[in-house]
Amino acid sequence: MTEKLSAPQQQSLPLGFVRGEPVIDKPEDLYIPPDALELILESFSGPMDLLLYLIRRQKLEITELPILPITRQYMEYVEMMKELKLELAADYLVMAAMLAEIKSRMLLPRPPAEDDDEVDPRAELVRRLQEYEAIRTGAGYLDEMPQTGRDHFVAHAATDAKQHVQQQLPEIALAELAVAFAHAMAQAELQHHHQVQREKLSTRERMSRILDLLQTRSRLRFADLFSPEEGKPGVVVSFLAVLELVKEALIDVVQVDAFSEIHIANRGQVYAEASD
Amino acid sequence: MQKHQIKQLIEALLFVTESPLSVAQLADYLSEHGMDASRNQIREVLQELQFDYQERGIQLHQVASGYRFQTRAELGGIIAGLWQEKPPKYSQALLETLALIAYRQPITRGDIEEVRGVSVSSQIMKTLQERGWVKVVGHREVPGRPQLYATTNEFLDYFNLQDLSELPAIPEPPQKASNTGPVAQEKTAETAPEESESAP
Amino acid sequence: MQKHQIKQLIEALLFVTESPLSVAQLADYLSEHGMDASRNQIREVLQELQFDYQERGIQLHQVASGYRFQTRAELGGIIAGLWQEKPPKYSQALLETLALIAYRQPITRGDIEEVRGVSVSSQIMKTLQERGWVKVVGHREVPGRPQLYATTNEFLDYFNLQDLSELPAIPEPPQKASNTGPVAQEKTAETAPEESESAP
Repeated sequence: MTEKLSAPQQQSLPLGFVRGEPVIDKPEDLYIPPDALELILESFSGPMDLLLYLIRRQKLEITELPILPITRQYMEYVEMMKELKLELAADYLVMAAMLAEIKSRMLLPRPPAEDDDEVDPRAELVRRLQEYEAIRTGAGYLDEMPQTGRDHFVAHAATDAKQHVQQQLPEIALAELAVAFAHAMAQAELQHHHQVQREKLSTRERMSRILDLLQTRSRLRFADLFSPEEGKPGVVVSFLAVLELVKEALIDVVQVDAFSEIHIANRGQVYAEASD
Repeated sequence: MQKHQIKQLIEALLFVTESPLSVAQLADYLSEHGMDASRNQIREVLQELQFDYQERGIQLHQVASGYRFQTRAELGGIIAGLWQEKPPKYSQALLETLALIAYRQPITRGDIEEVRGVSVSSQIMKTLQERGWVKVVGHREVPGRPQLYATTNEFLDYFNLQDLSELPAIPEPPQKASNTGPVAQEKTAETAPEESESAP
Repeated sequence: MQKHQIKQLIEALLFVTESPLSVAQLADYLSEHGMDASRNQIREVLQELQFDYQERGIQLHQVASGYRFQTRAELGGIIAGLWQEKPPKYSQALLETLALIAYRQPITRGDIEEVRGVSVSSQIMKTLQERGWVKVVGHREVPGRPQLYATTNEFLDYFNLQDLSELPAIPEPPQKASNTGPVAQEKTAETAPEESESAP
């Protein structure tokens, strides 16, 4: 028995694993060298595992559960666990109580009349053992199944695609712009207590356009600001824009001689040709 | 885009994504990028790819959450040697808990404890959830509303399965012998003796 | 081990390692695992693999530190979509600045600051100019010659406008619509215009 313990690698169905090493067999009787006992007891995954082992050792079917000898053996294991003060003993005690109960029921004489209806007191335990055994089998299947990172590996390839990722620019809806303007203006009114005038947008746009033209050409002929295709409204808008630009001191209107051509230029440019 | 280009693209996508890609995900990706390929066309491409790689060192495999390329099964043992760390070896307790959740889902912690006869260690449940193999899918409407656990697609992916029906069969749970309804194990063990018919 | 198995193994190894593998690394690995393949044989296998993958979505490339599989160059643009992030949102400050430039152009930074009551960050002006929506159209001839900002044609194009007159009418600020404004400040805002135009 001792040698089986010290040489646990012999081929047989492993009962469990102790620190990663398979435990192939348990001692045939209850003599266990003290230093090995803890390892043996810990190799059971629970009271059901121990019970199953005890039944299997007698080469019996679960349904034949020999309650008397099994209970005796089980209790002896549990006693050893208690001596070792193994924490896992608690779960084993619950099972011990159940076995004791079944044993006591089986020892009681049964009234003959109720014999047919009487459920075998072992039935519930047998059911649980069968279910546990099924699950133990399932656990074995899982262990044997091909596993990622153990039996096969996911294949990956490198890619240069990340360098093609472009920074997406935020989107704005037109309505958001209007709301933002309204909000800014409402804030302004709160702060400044004055009404902000709302000029016709087309005038302001034309103002921008004239200033933009003056960026590239230092002066413009007044007449060039008007294009006949725009019709009367266009002429009016351009004229208002020029007036507004003059009013805001953004441009100068220059006429060298009476009735000569009128030019407009950036403010200051008339006097100093420097521009930036 | 030509069909062979769509095939190249699908192939490349499968190799660069972290997780497997489903037909639906591929279809979405293609249509978002202005390529129209029906799901059937995509399936056809995947079949072609599976065929193309049949004899190669890697193969296109379908798992629960989609398709992925993985190394040929026979090579696993040799390739595992590439890494210093050995692949994890799971304890009997963890495997039994996982098997219970996989085969008997949805299942409560109490159910697991009843079958295994031991209290379920929180560490094991934590490990299973951290690995993404197990998740809470609801509550059983009994006092205490215990959580019901089930396995995930990641579980199936890890074990190389497409769905639970591919798990090797184990015996069905045997019928309860006596009273119906789940009885807590402690109750059966501790209080039953006083109440049961065994009292004369 | 057969030659085709060595080829499968090399192929699989190239797909599972993080970094490229050199001929020397492959040779070492094979000999460590009891397979003898000369460097020339390995080179031959690599050439074969390069040929096999020529028309596929991924290809075997030689880079400085060895060989690796990578996605076909032409697919980069489409595959990039996998990592494409959703565009961020512009701040309220930027929106208001842009709105002021759009509705009140030409306008200086000082004008914007006066309306908004806070200084305009250079970052915002830079963003708006980089986006091509805003440009400098001149200077106001006052001390400091502040730049005058206006919107561009790109701005109109982006918002699908023919000209600025198509900008939507300013919605009434919501506070003004209801008479029962709960905040005292709102009253100030409503009555302010009546007091005077030249107050500040």
